Amino acid sequence: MIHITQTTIDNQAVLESVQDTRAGAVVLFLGTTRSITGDRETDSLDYDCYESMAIRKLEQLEANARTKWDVLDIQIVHRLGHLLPGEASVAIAVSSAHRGNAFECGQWLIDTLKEEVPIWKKENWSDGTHEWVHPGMEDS
Amino acid sequence: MIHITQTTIDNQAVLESVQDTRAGAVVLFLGTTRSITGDRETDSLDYDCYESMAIRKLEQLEANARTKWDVLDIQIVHRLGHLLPGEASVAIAVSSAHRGNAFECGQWLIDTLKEEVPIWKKENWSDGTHEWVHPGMEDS
Amino acid sequence: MTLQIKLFAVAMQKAGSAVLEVECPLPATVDDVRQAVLATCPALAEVLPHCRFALNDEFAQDNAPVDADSVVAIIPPVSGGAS
Amino acid sequence: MTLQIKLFAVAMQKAGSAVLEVECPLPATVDDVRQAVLATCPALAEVLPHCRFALNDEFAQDNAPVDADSVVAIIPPVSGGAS
Repeated sequence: MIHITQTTIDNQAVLESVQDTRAGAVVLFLGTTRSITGDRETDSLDYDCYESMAIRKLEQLEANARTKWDVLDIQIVHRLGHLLPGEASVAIAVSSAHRGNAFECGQWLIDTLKEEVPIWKKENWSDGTHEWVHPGMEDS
Repeated sequence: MIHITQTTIDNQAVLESVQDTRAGAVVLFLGTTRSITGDRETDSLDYDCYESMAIRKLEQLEANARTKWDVLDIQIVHRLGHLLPGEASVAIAVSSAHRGNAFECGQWLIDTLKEEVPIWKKENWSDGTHEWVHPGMEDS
Repeated sequence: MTLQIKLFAVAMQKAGSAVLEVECPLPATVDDVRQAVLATCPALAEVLPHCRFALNDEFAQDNAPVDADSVVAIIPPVSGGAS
Repeated sequence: MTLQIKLFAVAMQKAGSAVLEVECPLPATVDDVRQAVLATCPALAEVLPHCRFALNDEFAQDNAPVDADSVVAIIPPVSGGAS
């Protein structure tokens, strides 16, 4: 299942959502807000989203992952809006009978999510400046 | 940090224990009790341990992982005693600035733990038989 | 034909709006729309080469046809997921 | 010299005890102790070839020296961690 939410991600609920009596392994990935990047300090982040397309791409992501790996269940939750340092913006949980599939599938999901799902992050730096983050576009 | 416990593993506490303001990624691995393995059903599991050596090997495992990957924190919790299907026997959490390290380190930790840490599992099958599990020794 | 183009993140910031209206004769391709966007909103010149276009919630190639019903969006490089 | 050898899991099950006492003249190596274990407890013959020995909480090679203070344990293939 996939979810887009404006509120705090409930890690335990994400873990429980992929429980399966046939599962020997669960891998949970959390993408968390760094307060320090290099020598700059982050006060907060704002996440924006093209929601109809993001949901479509997340659903494709889950479906593709299930064809690539023999996994039991997948849960992807992406948070939007205003986040403070330490808070999770994304949680991905994968359950499988054997752990190799859960690790590989989880890593592929977050790698691909970060290329294909239209969600954007604005850094609100502690010096009062704001900056949309666009990988590969740092010079613009 | 490493812990050996006789009680339920608190996933949220494990996740919180590796939180770091410099972390952009947290990977949590849970090893869970399957109720079905092939066509056999498990009623419960019992974990036994050579505790002084297990603690030593777990500490070495954490120290080695920290030399191999640039990670911020590592938490390994292994449960012993009597477990029911669905319960986690082991939790490994790794936080890092970037996600690749957290995934690789987490997978190496569980792979190596399963070879080097003297903890053993006894399957209590639903047909009333019991069997110590020793990989590579199925014919004995 | 007037197209309503959705903008996000840095593209929205540069254009000063979440929607950009551009005039573009149909039939047209994504590349035709890209040129029309540049002509209408020069403030996007710097960022547009880094952006993909989406038609109806799916990434579209430059030669994909745009019609009167197409939902068109400009998709800057994404940065969701992990920090 | 009487050595007290710790047994776990299937080794404990086969021997029917968590500790096995074996007589072994010192100086001895791990391999000497392994032979003494087999002589003392034939029930371990099937599983012992699959087991490692530990001395003082660390895996030991067959040629490692065993002395009177050594804590000796037989370590069957481990199965902790994930199910």
